[in-house]
Amino acid sequence: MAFASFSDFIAMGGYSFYVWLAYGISLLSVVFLVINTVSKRKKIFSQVEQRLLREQRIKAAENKEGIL
Amino acid sequence: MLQCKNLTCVREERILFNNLSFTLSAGEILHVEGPNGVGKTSLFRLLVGLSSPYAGEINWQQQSIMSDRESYYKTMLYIGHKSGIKPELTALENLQFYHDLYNPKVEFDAWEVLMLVGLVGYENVPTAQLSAGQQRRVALARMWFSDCKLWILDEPFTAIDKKGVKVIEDLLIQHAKKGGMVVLTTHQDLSIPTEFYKKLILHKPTTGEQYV
Amino acid sequence: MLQCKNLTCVREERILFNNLSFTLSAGEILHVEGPNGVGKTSLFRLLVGLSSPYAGEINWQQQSIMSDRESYYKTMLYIGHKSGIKPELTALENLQFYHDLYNPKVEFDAWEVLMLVGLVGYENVPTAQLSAGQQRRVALARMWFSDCKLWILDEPFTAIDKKGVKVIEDLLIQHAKKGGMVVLTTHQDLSIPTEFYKKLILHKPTTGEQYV
Amino acid sequence: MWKWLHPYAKAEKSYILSGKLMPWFLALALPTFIVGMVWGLAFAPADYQQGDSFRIIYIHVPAAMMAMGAYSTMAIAAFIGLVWQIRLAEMTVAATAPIGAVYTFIALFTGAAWGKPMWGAWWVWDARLTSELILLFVYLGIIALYNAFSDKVLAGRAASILTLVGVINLPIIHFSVVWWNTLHQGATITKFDKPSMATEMLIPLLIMIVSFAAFLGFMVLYRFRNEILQRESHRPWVIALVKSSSSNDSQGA
Amino acid sequence: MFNAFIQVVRKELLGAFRQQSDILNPIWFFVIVVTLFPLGIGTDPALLARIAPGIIWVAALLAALLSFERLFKDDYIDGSLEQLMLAPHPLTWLVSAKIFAHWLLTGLPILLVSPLLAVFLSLEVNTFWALFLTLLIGTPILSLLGAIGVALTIGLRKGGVLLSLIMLPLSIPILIFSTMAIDAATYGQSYLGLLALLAAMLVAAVTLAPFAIAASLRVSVS
Amino acid sequence: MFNAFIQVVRKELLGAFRQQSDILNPIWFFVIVVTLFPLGIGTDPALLARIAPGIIWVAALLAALLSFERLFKDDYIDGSLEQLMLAPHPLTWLVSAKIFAHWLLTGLPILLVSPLLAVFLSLEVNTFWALFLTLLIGTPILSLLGAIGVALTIGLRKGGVLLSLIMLPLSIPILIFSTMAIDAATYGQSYLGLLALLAAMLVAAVTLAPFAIAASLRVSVS
Ligand code: HEM
Ligand SMILES: Nc1ncnc2c1ncn2[C@@H]1O[C@H](COP(=O)(O)OP(=O)(O)OP(=O)(O)O)[C@@H](O)[C@H]1O
Ligand SMILES: Nc1ncnc2c1ncn2[C@@H]1O[C@H](COP(=O)(O)OP(=O)(O)OP(=O)(O)O)[C@@H](O)[C@H]1O
Ligand SMILES: [Mg+2]
Ligand SMILES: [Mg+2]
Repeated sequence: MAFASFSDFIAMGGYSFYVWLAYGISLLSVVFLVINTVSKRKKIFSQVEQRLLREQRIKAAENKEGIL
Repeated sequence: MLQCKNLTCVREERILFNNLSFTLSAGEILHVEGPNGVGKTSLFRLLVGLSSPYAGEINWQQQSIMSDRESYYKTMLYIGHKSGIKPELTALENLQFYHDLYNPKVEFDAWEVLMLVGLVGYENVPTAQLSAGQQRRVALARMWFSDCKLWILDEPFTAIDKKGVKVIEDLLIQHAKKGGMVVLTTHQDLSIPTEFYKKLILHKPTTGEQYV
Repeated sequence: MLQCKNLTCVREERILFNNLSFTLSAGEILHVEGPNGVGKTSLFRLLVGLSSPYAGEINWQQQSIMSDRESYYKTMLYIGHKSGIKPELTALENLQFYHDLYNPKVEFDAWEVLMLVGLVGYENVPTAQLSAGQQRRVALARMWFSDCKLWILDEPFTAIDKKGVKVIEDLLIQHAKKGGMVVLTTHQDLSIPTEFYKKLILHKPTTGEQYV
Repeated sequence: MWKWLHPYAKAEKSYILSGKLMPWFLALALPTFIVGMVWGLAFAPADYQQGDSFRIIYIHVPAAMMAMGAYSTMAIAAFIGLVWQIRLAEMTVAATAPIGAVYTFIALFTGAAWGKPMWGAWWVWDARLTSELILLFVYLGIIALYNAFSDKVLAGRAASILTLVGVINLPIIHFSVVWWNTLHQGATITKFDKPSMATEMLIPLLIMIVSFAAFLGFMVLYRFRNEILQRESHRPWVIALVKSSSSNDSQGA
Repeated sequence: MFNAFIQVVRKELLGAFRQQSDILNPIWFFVIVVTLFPLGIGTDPALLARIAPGIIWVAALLAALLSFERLFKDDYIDGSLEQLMLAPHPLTWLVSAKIFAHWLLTGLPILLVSPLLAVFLSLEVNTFWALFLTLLIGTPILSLLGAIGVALTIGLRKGGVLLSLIMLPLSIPILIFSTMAIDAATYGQSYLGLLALLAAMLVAAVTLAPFAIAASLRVSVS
Repeated sequence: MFNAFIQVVRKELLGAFRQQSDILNPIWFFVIVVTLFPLGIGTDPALLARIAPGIIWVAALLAALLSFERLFKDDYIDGSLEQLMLAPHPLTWLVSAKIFAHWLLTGLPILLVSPLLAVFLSLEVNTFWALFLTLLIGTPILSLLGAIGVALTIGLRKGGVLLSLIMLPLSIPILIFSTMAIDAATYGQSYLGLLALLAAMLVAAVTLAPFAIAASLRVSVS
């Protein structure tokens, strides 16, 4: 253990702002990346679902009259 | 009532037509005909006030169209060679915009209209990704929710398939029956019964008329 | 001989057509028909090698068209929705360029050709200042001095007046009689005698074919 | 050499295979991350010159290294994709770029946060910094280009071409920046003389590097699967997958 | 009428957000130009800080310039502009909406990203504030002036460089007043007077430019 | 095949000369940007002379950037590009012709006008020659690299700013080597090595870029 106490650990020898800023932003960007990736997967799924719905709509409209 | 008196159109020092006069009353369809380059599009741009004639005047309800543009545009729908559809927006968004800005008082369901013009299933695709005919349909869809009396359509049937042409013709007849007016050009034969429309045939100016 | 085997076209994860096969031999005209958005333009872009099929192959004289593009392009003329005409150049200059780059071996007189497509008097006007139909004529003029065997024409009659359509149809027949081949789409009825051409009708994929 | 890959050149099989590999990468990335970080932050001794600020190194250097690593992956994949026309390789390019960009951003940001206490400025136009910044631009360009195409097959090919062009360009940038910088002002960063590192500092660094690499692998696989799903979404197996997942959802709810 | 304004702005923003990259693009361009200068000129922080305001302003000008094309050109090509001119609302008003949207998409991002650039170019806090305020007042003027230029050149093919030719001289006064204000801030003097001057120019531009633009459009699209 | 090259160049030049302003435009733009800087930065001659090469190079870069759009975009919109890709000649070759014409229309004018700018910015003779030579070798590289970017973004709506994002990192090495050479000239050192390096890059670009461009076009136009 390089630090005597927990508050020492937080203080980071006077560099706390920079060290925790660096770690914090890094963590945030990784979290952002993960969220982006997972939500992408969900988006693709819902896109496919939407397309299936759309195909149903097309079929329903196929034999109507007076449609351009 | 749309009234043109002694219109003369000059483009780049070339006279396109000279002393053209005609009147269009409620319930009439006017089919402007003529070979390529005779000046149909130029005439239409005069009629909607995008350019101004070399001589002559254009009146809408007895008033020059330039004198009160806004109230003229409230009753006039123009669909030209270029469609005026934003390619990055979907068909739905495009129609919604045209409705809200041009005919906000008409009740309308964009989905319904898109179904009527045969774009079911393409509502949420950016229009850039539609085929030539489908893009044209988005532009023409405005006719389905327009409360304008006067429609000015420059080659509306371009890229539209046969079934589509039939449907549009029916719509035009219906519009005329409700007291609307239509001015259109097309190089195809109209299959509208002849009593419903009259023709205006543009000719190239003869040698004598070429200069005024 | 143009031969398509089991073509499948997918655009944006949507199947347009599936397992399309056909053959075109010398002297034949093929009219590709189908409603808007069925995939005619997409098919043509496959045929000319601008995009590549999801599956299947296209052969010209028993060779894949991609294997030797240049020699294929020596015998192929494509005129698409977009005309490929430079608006700031005159009709004359545009034709001269197309001649020199594409068919340099054909003897040709640009003035003569422009007369044939009805642009006398407009030879030295920048094409931007021509009407829609006149611009289209400049693009189509390439057919008059092309020594290519295979013509691929996507809606050539757009914006062309009736007399013009007739002249072009005659030209197509003549080309076929000389052993040429034509693939074209148009939403208008051809007035070519039916023995001169065959039809390929594209349909929307049925539910079973929608996914591969 | 690519023979072993061939059976998996089909999208569905690649999807399944990468799904099987993913947990292993995660299983490597998470423990190493926790161990490396705790060790580096709390147990490694402070630097005799830089004090505790040097602890930034445990993310800075792995991120910087893996930013390069990601680009190499992309370059190889782009080359394979373009030369042998393998679409899966083009998907790999697209899948990797955002991760590389995030790593590059982390390297830049942590570097800046380190530079402020060490050099007294958040940013100086030093050779290394500049080329890292440009690497970020290159990444962003690739991502933006990929996203701008709506047809993902074309998008993948365009991104691959740009990646390859970037490969030729990156060494040139590297050297040009180094020479340019040394000509003007060689002495800006003398404060940053690399101390030969003590082992108890080095080991957590190595652990962190392994962790970042494993996480890179995990994310690439995840995004790669996304790409496959997107592009194959007209195929029956994807539809079946979607249907089964949505029915699972409705059962769960 | 206010509704029409909203509709037009909404459509513009929608189009831009559809292409997500479109919103970020001006920022990126701006950042890249600003990073080019240290590479071209040298990395001495004192020198950089000295010329930084000038560089940032010129970069803003160029970013605006590059994006002007899209202000009306796309609309002209696809026929939307024609239709806008046929809408039952005053053209000046619709045009103002378009310009406002343009500023939201180009001027605002530049404002938001300027703190970052201040760090890159080692700017003082005081100088930065002056820079920020001048950008805040100046970029809308740029959008308005640029729109006049675009409206005049729209009917011409390849008006792009002609546009810059027309527009740059118009924007020189803004550039000069802004850099004067920033210089004053750097030397600790008051720059309120200069800001007021800029603000007056903004007011004049907002009231007059739409008329000039509408008139130019009527000439260009005919 | 050589004939095809000539034909394409001829057509491009013809189009540009038809719009006479098109030939002058890049020059004007260049001149205006260069004059903006003294306005933005201040008129101290020593300072100006110090940053002049950087400014001129950045201006050249931006002038090139502004004109790239026209390299393929117009052709894409009106369908000429499609037709060019269907010509019975190697696409790399036709593309090279287009780029050569582009350089004639943008790079060359900048070269011609550079003596004037040297006077504006109080450059030494020695420095000027270095500037001239680097521009001579560097601007064709810019045209080639820019063409890659254009070819990649051509099918996209509003690729303009995306293009700059792609292109600027590519052109940074040229900028750096050129300003290094100019600096060396200013301090009386030999800059032949750097010129040779630039020349090597030109050779590499001339041989490789057309392939990248042709491949990109096949992707974009499909
Ligand atoms: C924004 C600023 C910075 C950037 C962009 C940056 C970038 C980089 C890069 C690209 C590497 C190479 C990693 C590799 O070997 O693959 C690196 C390594 C390193 N950086 Fe930074 N750095 C920055 C600031 C700093 C600062 C301020 C320090 C410390 C005072 C620092 C210390 C180190 C160390 C110790 C290494 C490992 C060197 C080695 O083992 O080769 N960096 N950095
Ligand atoms: N650029 C594109 N990107 C994505 N999808 C497209 C694109 N162009 C067309 N499509 C889709 O491909 C389908 C077929 O389009 P295509 O242009 O081939 O039709 P077409 O048969 O030529 O129709 P038309 O008669 O209207 O010209 C359309 O449903 C359209 O949604
Ligand atoms: N922008 C323009 N500038 C100058 N002259 C033009 C312009 N547009 C058209 N013209 C000229 O005006 C004449 C008429 O053009 P117009 O577009 O009105 O014809 P049109 O009857 O609509 O033909 P089409 O059936 O081909 O659409 C043409 O001969 C053309 O030369
Ligand atoms: Mg017309
Ligand atoms: Mg079509």
